[in-house]
Amino acid sequence: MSVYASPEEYGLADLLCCAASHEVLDNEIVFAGTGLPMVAIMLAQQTHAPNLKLIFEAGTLDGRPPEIPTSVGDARCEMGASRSSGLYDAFSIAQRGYVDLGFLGGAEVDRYGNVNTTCIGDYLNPELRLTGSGGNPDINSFASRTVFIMVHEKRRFVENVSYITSPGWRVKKWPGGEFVHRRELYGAAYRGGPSAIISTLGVFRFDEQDGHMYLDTCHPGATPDAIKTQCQFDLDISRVKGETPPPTTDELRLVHELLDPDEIFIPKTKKS
Amino acid sequence: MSVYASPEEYGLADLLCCAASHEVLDNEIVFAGTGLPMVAIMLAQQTHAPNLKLIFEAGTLDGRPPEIPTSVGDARCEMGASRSSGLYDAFSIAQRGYVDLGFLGGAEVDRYGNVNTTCIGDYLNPELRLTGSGGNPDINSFASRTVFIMVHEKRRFVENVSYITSPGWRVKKWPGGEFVHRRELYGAAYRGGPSAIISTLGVFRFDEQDGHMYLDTCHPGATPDAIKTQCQFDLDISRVKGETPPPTTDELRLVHELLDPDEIFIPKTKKS
Amino acid sequence: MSNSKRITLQQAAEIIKDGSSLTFSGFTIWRRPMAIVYELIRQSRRGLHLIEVQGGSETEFLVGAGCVDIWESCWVGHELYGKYGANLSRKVAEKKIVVEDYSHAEMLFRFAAAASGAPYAITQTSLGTDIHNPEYDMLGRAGLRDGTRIAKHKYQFTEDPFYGAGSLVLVPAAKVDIAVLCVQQVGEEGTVRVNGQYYSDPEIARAADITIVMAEEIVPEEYLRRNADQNTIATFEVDHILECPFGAHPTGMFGKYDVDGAFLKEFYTNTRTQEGYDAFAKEWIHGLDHISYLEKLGWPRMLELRANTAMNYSPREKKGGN
Amino acid sequence: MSNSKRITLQQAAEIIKDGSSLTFSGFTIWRRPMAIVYELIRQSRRGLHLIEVQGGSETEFLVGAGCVDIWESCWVGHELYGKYGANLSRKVAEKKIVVEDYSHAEMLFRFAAAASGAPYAITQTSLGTDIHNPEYDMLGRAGLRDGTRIAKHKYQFTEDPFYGAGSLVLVPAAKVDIAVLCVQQVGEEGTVRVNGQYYSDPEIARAADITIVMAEEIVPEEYLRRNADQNTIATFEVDHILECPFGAHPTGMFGKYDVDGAFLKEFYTNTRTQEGYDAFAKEWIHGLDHISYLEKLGWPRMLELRANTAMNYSPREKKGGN
Repeated sequence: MSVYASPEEYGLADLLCCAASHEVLDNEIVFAGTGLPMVAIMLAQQTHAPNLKLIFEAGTLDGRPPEIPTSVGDARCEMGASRSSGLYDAFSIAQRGYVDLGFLGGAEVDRYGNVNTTCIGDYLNPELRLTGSGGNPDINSFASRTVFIMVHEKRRFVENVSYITSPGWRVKKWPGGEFVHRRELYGAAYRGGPSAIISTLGVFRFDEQDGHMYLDTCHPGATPDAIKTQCQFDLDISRVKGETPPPTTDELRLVHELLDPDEIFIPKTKKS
Repeated sequence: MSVYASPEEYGLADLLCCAASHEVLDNEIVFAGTGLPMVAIMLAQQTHAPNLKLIFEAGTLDGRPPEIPTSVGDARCEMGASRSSGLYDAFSIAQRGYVDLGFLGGAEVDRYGNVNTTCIGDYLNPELRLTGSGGNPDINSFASRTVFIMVHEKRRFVENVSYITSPGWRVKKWPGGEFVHRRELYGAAYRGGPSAIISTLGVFRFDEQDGHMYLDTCHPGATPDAIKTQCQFDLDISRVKGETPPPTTDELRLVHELLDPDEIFIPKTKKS
Repeated sequence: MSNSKRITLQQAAEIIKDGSSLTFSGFTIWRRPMAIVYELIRQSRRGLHLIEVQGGSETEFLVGAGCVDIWESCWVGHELYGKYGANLSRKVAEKKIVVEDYSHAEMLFRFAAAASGAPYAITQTSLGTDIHNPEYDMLGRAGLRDGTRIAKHKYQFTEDPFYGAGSLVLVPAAKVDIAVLCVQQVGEEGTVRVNGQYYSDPEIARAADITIVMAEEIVPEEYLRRNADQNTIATFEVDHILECPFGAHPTGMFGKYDVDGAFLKEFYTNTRTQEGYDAFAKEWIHGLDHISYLEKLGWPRMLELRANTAMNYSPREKKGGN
Repeated sequence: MSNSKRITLQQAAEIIKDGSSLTFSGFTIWRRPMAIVYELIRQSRRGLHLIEVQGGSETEFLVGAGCVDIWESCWVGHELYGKYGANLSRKVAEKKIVVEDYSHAEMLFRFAAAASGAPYAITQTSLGTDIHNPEYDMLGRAGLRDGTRIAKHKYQFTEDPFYGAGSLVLVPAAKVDIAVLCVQQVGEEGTVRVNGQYYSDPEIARAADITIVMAEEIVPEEYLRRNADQNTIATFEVDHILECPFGAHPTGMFGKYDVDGAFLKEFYTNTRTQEGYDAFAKEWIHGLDHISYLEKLGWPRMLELRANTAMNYSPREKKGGN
């Protein structure tokens, strides 16, 4: 029987990690990025999705690392894996359509789920050059569903992202750059799109038909109206289901005792 | 000091094998097909080209088989090789331009060095379906030079081959099918073409400019005029250099004692 | 694991339906899934569409038995034990089979494209040959190019817009229903370790919609996972597994047994006619199962073929098949 | 072998000329050829064009030192030890570097195309993103797209003619002068065995015109040839080899040593400004050679990073780099 933790027993990172973990279904093939997503997926593997299969972008197929890797290139990825290969295999498998779910991050997002990890400001005269796309657009292009984990600030939930690094539900059709539904561009590669944004305030989903983001659940302490004010675009709050479930005590124990005891990605904010 | 064997000491297969071996230069990367070509290349490796590097189509890179493989898929290919991989690697390496020389066979050849291994007669109503292209056109397309070893009969040295399986110096430009110089079609992949046909009667080469075959040397016992009558097309015999050098006693010893002692590909026709 | 991937030899053949498109592991006369090929023949499978990087003995057995309607590939034969495919040749003459010819590299790149989810591959091989003769598009002539599983075109030509590399040929991805592999080891969850040359096994396993792996041995998954960088194919690319020792006979298996050259030579020599094929099949396929087939082959023959562990092939097998 | 491929660290750096295009083995902060990167900085190499599947610490070191004019890739940072490339970011803001952005898969497929001799790759990734914004073709804006080593176009769009798969993006092959690899083992003749994930090493080695392999150890060629199916790159794809233990530090090497997170964190924290970079380089690069660098790092630090043989990583290294 799962028992929800009380508010003083968990921190925001715990909440995000567990919410992300709940996005995984059993038997799915999941493309795991570095950091909190990796912990979330390994948590799902330890709880409700024991048969999920992990792919690490750098080349690990069906990985079962005995301890959390510090990045997808880490030597820890390979131990216990079905196959250790390279990026050609990882991306070929993704493009071939094997991947059910990808976990990603972003600096900015718009109402269609277009995500930016490239630069802030005009690309030709940027205020700040960020880390770049990495595999963000690739995993997102090819997976059936992608989940983004993001810090929620009004400057990040924007009307127009500075640069569309990773494709949402409505994307730019080149050379003109007009927005069209993702389905129109992707052809045989169309398998879905961003299925959830898990921010530090709530969980957001998308209407597949019109491609618009809506608020699904609010994290404890946040209200739909308060969240709406933290978006530059007009957030749809008409479909809110309620509150994001808090972590269970079992989940917290797994995260802090088994998966990330060294607090590499998830701090033990509440000392018990 | 190399001593030529006397006529009673060698057979036709020995002559072809040694003539083929002489086509290899040291340090070359050679794509080796099954059979007599494999013996010829391994003979070159044992004599004047110790640093040649063998590639077997099935995936062996820089192979040094301790005994002659029965085919390029053979378990014997892998032993002592630099790398054992697969066809994707072998053909990628070829297309990338690593291959200096390929050795091939054929059922029919025309004056341009176009070779047929696919069918005899009209392709749509064939008299005889042959084994098919295999890697013949691929190795020939990508290598700087290719050498063909063939039985010489008038029905094989033809005006028009039944089917161009492997490209010569003048090839068909589709969709029209008119003959153009290979250079016109191959663009960046143009690195050369068939450099020699070693038949059971003589050695033939090509004028790179006009793409026509000419007789280079006659095997012992054959004359230019006699060879000309064994071609359906008008063979250029104006450039004959003389007689094909016979095997040396050292070469014969290597072939029959070291490389093919079981007479898998080269019979010991002359018992000594 | 609760979701076992294990099936029987008979079930493996039953997964392959009449009309399926099909491809195989191995190379010409090495690591072909012959035990499943025999079972398909016993089950009288019909209308198969073989799409092979290159054919070999498995092709000749299936074609001779009348299982195959379409053969899309580049080569068939038994290497030095039979220099061409006599059964295919007979069926071609009788117009009982549609043959679509590509080059070897084209077939390989077609599978590599499919394996990486690309609709086609670009290459510069075989330009100017009759492989690209528009008159010789046999699937087109047969009216089968509907653009679903069989591409709308046999090939297309284009020019390189980036570096001026010249003419390119585009060849469609090889879309195939089922890949049947025959390998040395598979783990309980489907991890495959191939020893020696892996030919085009990784590409065909990933390209096919369903992948069946028949192995000399099913080993504990954990054993293979100890050295993940020595494995060839990952679990999730494999749908079904079965153990079938000597399942590649009469073709060879690196590290396990050599090609049975005498067997192939006998097949080649005796199956030039349909009557010859039928007699051969009656003796060696029908009425037998895998164990009775091995018993019929007998211990001395199989011990001769057995590979030496240090060499990965048999030092005792008289090559040339005499 | 008479034609030895052995060179020294200094010679390896000298092969890379001002203006060369260059790529590296490894992944972000793993198996980067740092000892050669340091030597390039010591030799004040200028005008480099880095074409990387993805960047990492090696990028930041070279960019900070002013060696790089063009960076063509998709990502730079130090993973959890430095979340973005502060030196690159500074040079971008100062317009001292041309950055050409592709996606990670696009970069990988570009190298795979080059490695297989194809002028471009086709894919369906990143459609609809600003990666394909025609305004953001930075090499085009800089007037560098002459179609020789730099393609005439950043990308092209087409439609699939075979199966109606829809829009495709064509990305040009990555033509690169020199690939510099850092691996566990190389044989005397150039055979490479990579342990663990091989990332994009096979593709870059084959794509480059010149391939330099720096290894933890040069081993007898015959040792690697005993198990050819465990090797990663063949002799003829490798032009020069050198032995340089701990040559990847501060990046990590599977089976040998972990990433030196503290070192990278210090680099990241202190090199946000050019002055900070220069001070760091003065302390850790200039005036040192590889041995004095190791001596400066000291035994306790390196023993901490040392991988456990059974695990292939260090159980002692405190992750997070604190």
